[in-house]
Amino acid sequence: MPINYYIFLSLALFCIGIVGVLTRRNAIIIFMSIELMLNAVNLLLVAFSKMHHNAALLAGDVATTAGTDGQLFVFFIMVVAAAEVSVGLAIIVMMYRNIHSVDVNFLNRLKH
Amino acid sequence: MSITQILFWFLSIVAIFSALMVVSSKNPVHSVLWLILTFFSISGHYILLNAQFLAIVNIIVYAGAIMVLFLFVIMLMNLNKETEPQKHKWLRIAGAIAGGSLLLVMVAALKDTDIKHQQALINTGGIGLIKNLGKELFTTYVVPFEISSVLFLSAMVGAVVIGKKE
Amino acid sequence: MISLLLILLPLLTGLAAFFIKDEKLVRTWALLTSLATLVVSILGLCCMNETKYLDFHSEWLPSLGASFSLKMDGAAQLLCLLNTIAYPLVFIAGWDKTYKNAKNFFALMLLAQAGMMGVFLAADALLFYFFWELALIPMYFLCSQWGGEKRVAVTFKFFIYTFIGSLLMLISILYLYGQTPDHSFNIESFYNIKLTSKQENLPFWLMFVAFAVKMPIFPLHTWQPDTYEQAPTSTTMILSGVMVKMGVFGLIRWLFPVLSSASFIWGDVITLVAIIGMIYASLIALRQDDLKRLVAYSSIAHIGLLCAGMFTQNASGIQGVMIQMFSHGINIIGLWIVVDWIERKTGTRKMSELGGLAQKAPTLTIFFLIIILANIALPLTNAFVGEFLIFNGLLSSFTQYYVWYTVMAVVCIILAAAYMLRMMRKVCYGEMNERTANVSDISRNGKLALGLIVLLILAAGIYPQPMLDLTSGATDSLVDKFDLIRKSLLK
Amino acid sequence: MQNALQIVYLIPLLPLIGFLINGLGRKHLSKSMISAVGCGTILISFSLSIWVFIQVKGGNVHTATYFDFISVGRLKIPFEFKIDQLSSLFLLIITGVGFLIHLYSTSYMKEEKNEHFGRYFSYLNLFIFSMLLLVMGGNFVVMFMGWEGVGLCSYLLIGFWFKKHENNKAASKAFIMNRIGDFAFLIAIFWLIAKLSTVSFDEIFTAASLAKLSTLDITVITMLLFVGATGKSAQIPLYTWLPDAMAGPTPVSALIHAATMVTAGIYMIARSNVLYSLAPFTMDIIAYVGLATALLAATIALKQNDIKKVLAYSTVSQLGFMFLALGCGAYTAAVFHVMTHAFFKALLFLGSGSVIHAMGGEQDIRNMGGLSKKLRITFITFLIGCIAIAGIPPFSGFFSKDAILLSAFIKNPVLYGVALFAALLTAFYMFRLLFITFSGKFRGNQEQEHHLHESPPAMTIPLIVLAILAIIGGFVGIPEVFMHGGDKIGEFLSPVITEQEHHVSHATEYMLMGLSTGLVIIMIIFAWYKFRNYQRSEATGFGKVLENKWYVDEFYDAAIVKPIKKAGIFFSQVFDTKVIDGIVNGVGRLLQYGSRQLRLVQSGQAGSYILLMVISMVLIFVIQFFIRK
Amino acid sequence: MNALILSAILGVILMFSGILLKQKAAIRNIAIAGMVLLLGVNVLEMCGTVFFNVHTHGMIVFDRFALLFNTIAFASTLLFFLLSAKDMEKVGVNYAEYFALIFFILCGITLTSSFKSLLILFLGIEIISIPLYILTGSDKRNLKSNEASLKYFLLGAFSTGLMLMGIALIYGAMGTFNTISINVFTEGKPSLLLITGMLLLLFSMSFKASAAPFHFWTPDVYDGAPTVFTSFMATIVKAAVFIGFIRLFDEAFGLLRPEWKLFVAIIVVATLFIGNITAVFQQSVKRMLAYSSIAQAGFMMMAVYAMNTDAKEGLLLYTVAYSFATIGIFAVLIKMKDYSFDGFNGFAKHQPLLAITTTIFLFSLAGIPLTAGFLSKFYMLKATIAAGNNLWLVIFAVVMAAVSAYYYFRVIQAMYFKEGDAQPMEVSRSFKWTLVVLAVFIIVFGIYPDLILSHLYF
Repeated sequence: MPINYYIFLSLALFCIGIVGVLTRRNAIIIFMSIELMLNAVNLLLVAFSKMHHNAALLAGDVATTAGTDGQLFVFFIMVVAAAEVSVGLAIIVMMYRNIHSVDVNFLNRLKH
Repeated sequence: MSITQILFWFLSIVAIFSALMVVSSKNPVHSVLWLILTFFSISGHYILLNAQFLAIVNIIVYAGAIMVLFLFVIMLMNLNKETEPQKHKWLRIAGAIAGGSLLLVMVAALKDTDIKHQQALINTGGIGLIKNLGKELFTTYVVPFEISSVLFLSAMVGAVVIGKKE
Repeated sequence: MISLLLILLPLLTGLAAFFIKDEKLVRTWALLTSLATLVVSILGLCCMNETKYLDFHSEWLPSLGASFSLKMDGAAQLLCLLNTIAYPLVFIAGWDKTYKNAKNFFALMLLAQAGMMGVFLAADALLFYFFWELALIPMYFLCSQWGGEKRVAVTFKFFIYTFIGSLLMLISILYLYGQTPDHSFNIESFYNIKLTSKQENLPFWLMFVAFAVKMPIFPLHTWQPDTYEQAPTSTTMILSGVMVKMGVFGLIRWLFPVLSSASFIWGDVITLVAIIGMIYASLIALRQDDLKRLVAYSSIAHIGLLCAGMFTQNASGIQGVMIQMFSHGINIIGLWIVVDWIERKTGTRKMSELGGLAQKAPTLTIFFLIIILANIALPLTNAFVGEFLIFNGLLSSFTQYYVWYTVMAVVCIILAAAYMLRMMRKVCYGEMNERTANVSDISRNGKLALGLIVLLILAAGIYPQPMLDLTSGATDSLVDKFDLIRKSLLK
Repeated sequence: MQNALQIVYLIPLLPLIGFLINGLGRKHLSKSMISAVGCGTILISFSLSIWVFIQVKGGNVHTATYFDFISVGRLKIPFEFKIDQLSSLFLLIITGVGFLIHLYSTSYMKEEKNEHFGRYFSYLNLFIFSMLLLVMGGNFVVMFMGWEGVGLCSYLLIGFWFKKHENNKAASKAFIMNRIGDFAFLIAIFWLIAKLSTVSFDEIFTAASLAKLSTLDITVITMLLFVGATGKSAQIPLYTWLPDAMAGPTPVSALIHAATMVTAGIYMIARSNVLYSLAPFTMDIIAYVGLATALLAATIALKQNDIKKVLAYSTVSQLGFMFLALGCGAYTAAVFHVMTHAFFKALLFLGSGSVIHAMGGEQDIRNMGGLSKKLRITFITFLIGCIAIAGIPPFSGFFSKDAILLSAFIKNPVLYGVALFAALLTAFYMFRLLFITFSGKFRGNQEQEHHLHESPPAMTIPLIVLAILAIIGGFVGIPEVFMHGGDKIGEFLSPVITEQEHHVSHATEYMLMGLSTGLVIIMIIFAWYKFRNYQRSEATGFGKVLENKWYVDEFYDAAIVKPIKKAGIFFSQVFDTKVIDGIVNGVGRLLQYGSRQLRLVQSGQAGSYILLMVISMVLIFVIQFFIRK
Repeated sequence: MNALILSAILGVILMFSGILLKQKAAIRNIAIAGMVLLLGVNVLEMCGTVFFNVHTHGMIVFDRFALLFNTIAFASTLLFFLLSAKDMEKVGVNYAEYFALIFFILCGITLTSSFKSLLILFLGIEIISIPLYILTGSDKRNLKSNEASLKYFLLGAFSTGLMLMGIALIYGAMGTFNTISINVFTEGKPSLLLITGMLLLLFSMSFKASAAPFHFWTPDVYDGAPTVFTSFMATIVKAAVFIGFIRLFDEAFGLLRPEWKLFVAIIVVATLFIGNITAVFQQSVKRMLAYSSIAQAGFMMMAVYAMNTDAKEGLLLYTVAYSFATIGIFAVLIKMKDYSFDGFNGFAKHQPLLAITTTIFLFSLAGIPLTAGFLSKFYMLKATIAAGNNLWLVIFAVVMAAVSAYYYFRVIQAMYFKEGDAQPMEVSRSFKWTLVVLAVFIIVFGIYPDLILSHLYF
């Protein structure tokens, strides 16, 4: 597959995530949009990893492991995302406990 | 058009459509479900790219664990269409335009890169297999791997600090 | 070594003063130590030309190319002398005053002295900047803590004004540092910088603004009347007597020798501005009712002349400036002592509420008169020598419109006579009123301080040659530099 | 061996010592001590001056250099005294007249408090010191020291009675107007330095130096010096301070504002005659200005009622004559007139002082009358003074004034005509003064009449001495037509003053003398006729204009003083506070305003934060990928 | 490496100490002792003694720059503990956990200062960020704290997304995460992917460093977080981010400097402008300090912009000056009842010593000579001028520095010249002396910075 397709796909997903962050007020949905962004990155990384692998193969290196690091990076992203989710949801729940809402627009005590 | 190409297009369309549904659904529960669909289609892409380990992990960790956690929280808070806060129309439009123009700009910038003729290897290639990844992870990447334990520890401590009743 | 001593003495004694609780003791301490510093600076005069006793050099930040080096040439000696003379005078004149938190007051005063001394002696640009700011900070506290009603806001304005100026100077210093052949802040390296006159413009203006604010030159002067009015008078004496000389000294040691061709090119414009400022300030002084403001504006006029004199860039003008720096310092301290006394005794500074002091305080009146006469540059007083040389330099300078500049500048001595005599007339002459009827003549310490000032005025006015000899070395090297530049530019 | 004249520094030093003693000891010394010190020092100076005069007469001319006053680069200004014919003559006049006036003052000022008595004498001594510095100075700078010094003393003495505001104002006015002149003087000095790098007379007035100066230079320098002289010597346009200066004690008016200080300008121009001879344009200006001043002041004097004011305007007028002489190149005549004027004007002032003393401080002549009976000596001496000033032979004024008129005639007969008219007016107003004061009936009040008495000897002796001098003073300058070699003064001054030979036939000279003398006598008779029985009346029409001094003061006030004051107010209240400080504070306020507005961006909404971030990202991408390419 | 491992271990120890020990003083003492130990082992590593010899495959390299910064960070943290550890008690019940989290953050800081791989950078930043989200929200009942925490979290996660996208694009272009390998010279124009990725990294790093226009979280978070933790995150953490920043742009994107120079300059200007101007009108000292930290970030960004030896030395000095001064001010601020400017009125009368030290800290922040703050700003300006034709940037920075004096001096004015009754709070003797030591450090480094910088070269 041409790598451009993957780039565009990832960018599309990434920007949809950004749009989600920008258009929603529900903290959970915003957070989900961010997860979507991370997934777009993951997809791109994997695609690049395969691209580099392909390039190494084409260069004649049959036993190459080029591209492994890209996939491992995805693994680490997932790790971090998992950790982030646990903390993030904890924070959202904490806030919900206090104001009984997940609306980020409620969060405007701190300004100016 | 080969089957892989058909699959690619299909998965891509599903991914984008469900992603759009994630951000546009009024009901948060629906959003979660659409997001899970997105993740599945991305996992499908992984399989297509022969990144089997990541495809599995993606389904287990993201679709399985993370999204269930989301779902739990949403259920816990009893969020639904009625309680869903709505942004002001103009702000939503502004957000969409900003995000859209970011996409436009980036696509325009990246459409002519020097790697645009390169191909991503589909179906074949062994780097995405558990064996290879595991070997790398526990040799070259062992230090980051250990470090990520610190991350988890801190997340754990954090969750306790935040979640514990006083 | 002497230069180091001159800085360390006030610095350490100043720090020590923070810990002296007893007011009387701290006052004595301040006076004695300032006298000791005076002795050291006189010692410096005795071993003139013996640079090994005067100068000091030590490593400081080799990685930056900055060193702790002090240079005491004639100009520096003269200003150090002014600095060391001014302090005992101020302390003597303020002997009978009481301050809240006296220890802090005297300590900060001495620290300011150390800062100014450093400015006069530093032979390293970074060090110079250090001391430049160091002199400012104690002043900030002094003025804000012990001043008049609006002191905080006014002092803050003063601070911000000079702070911006000095930061701009810092840029200039950094830029020049980048151009030094050996990447050093040392003054000699700065003197060796080769720049085209176009390159010199920006650093020139950046640095000049810093000095102009400090002096101050119209139109950057508006901090000055307010500050002089609001600051405690002892501080005002130091501010106007010594501190403003930092700006002029900066021109002498840092601006002109380093950025000579820009100084030459912009000399015309700056002289014009300075002279307009002189007339402007004189006209304002003519209509002031508040004594402090009057003296403040008169000071602006005089400093404008100093600036114009510097830009004559010939021996006469620059020598005149050197002498005049000293003279102006002494004279204005005298004026402040009198004004302070009047304010303390009568409770007002408004000339319209005063009058007839000559009957009650004849001694004061005589001193006041002599100081006023010195201030309007009557021959045989110190200021005449300086102003004479400056005017003379102006007329024989190479600026294009030198005749008109001279004429305009000399007009100011007419105006000076007008406003100074107006002050004399309104304050000392005429009938007494209820405010002035009960005053007594000036106290013994005031007499001592003013007497010393008058002695200095007359001595320097009758036989100024020693001072001229002292500074001639510094002047000559500057003038030589200018002659070279002029020749190369006019070619 | 050192020149004997090296010790001339004693001449100014003694008065200086007197000043210091009297000044510092004014509270502790008795009045007689003060008088002794004051007069004694001057007397010794006078004796020394005579000795110096004799030395100079014997041909010993010397420039005594003491120390370097200022030495910068090529410019060397030594502290030096130049003793030659001109300065030695002035030394005599200054110390001589000065001594007499000191003597007179011991009595005149007796009523003052001890402290003020001492102060008065110290000022007077300081004045003599400054004046001596002025005439002895061997270069322009030393001269300038004296020049400003006498201005200062004049200021101090005019404002001697400082309780009265008018006195102080008059003092300030005198000083400032003098400063305007000094300003020009200074620039002239700078010009000389710029061109010649020296200020010493000995070096400037040499052919070599003069050759270095262009015509323009010489014209500018001489004009500037002349402007300086108009300030000190009360010429148009800077004369208005002198009449006001009469606020000071009368002996001061006699000494400073008649005999000595105001003649400094003449001295200076005479000193620089070498330069002036090369500047015909300046000479013309000087002649016209001098003449105009003589005429203007004479017309004003016609209608003045204050005894001292009349004398003041007369002084201005006489100074005008002197400048006329200078302008005509008759330097000797001018110096000669300085000398005779010093005698008779000092006499007149001291006489008027005697009158004022007798009248208990009254100065308005309309309140006097018939004083000749009570004040015999004063009257006679005053009469002598009047005759001398009117120019009736063989009194001193005749010779000097005649020399001036003659020189004017040589230059231009029209000048002569106008000058003669001014001279006639002089005779008229002086005798008007004399008659109103001394003849007719006493018009003052009872108390004053009772108080009337002749002054004590300390006052009358100087009067008598001066009267004698006023009579015989002219004999040192008898014109050639009367006596060959009679022009002693011209002969004496000839080494320092170069004059063109004049070519007038003896017949013309006789005719001119006869004409002026005759007309003067007619004027005196006219005055006698008109004022022997004076009745007070209000001035009307043109007389009012004259009484109000042509409204010159008012004109200056409106044209110069007021605009300057207005500018001061505008600058201080509008420009400085509103514009300049307004900009400075405006920057501060702008900062505050900007701060208040900018912090609104920090809306507290996380969504808007991200939106702004995304927008800035888009912008940066656009710049990078589409604009920079 | 010593510090990396030990800090993780110490984190774990403190985590458990909360369970085992009930006395807060004991926990605190352990933390302080641990901190001393950490500092000690790091200094030992600087002297050449490495306890743990772990092969990192070139992903982490502890060079002198990193070690020196770590020392600075640990020393700052130690001072922070000494001054403010007691005040953490007031935040909430999880006393030991706070220490644990701080140690974890320090672990992240060692990573951020020494990474050679983008992966490590990412992990380091995350290890710093995640505990910070928690610390920010640790005052659970306080809605401001909640709000700050959530905002910080959402925005932080968003910026993480940007950073990852950037890393992904760079990976696409270069096929590696290793910084050195990224920084290779290519003929012609550099890859668009690389540039885009670099810009995205620039954005996300700017975000973490609170540089405009990515600074928006800073005032709210610093204001809302418990003051003790604001102190920590505004100083040590921010400094670490900058070290990572300069390292990234030096080692990975050094050759791309022509591409990013302009944007960094824009960011510098924007940061200086927004930080300083907005700080002028603040009424609360805490919030003012938040904006001032943005302003200071602008100055630190100048190091990134200049990217030469001076810049690196200067940045180290800057971190010292800025961290020490800000820790000191916050330590005093924590003790105040009223965080507004008026709350400081008359402070000098009641606490002259504290007032003097606070004044020195403020001087340092304002960049007055004789304090380290001056020399650090001086280094920044010098580096920027040395970097080439950009006097305008320097002049702008300097004008903004003058503006900064305006708001810093408001505090001094309040303390010294305004009548008021600033609550004399109870301060222990040791607190005072620690502050004095801090002030002395600031002055000593302000006179003789080579005390620190000389360690960079041997």
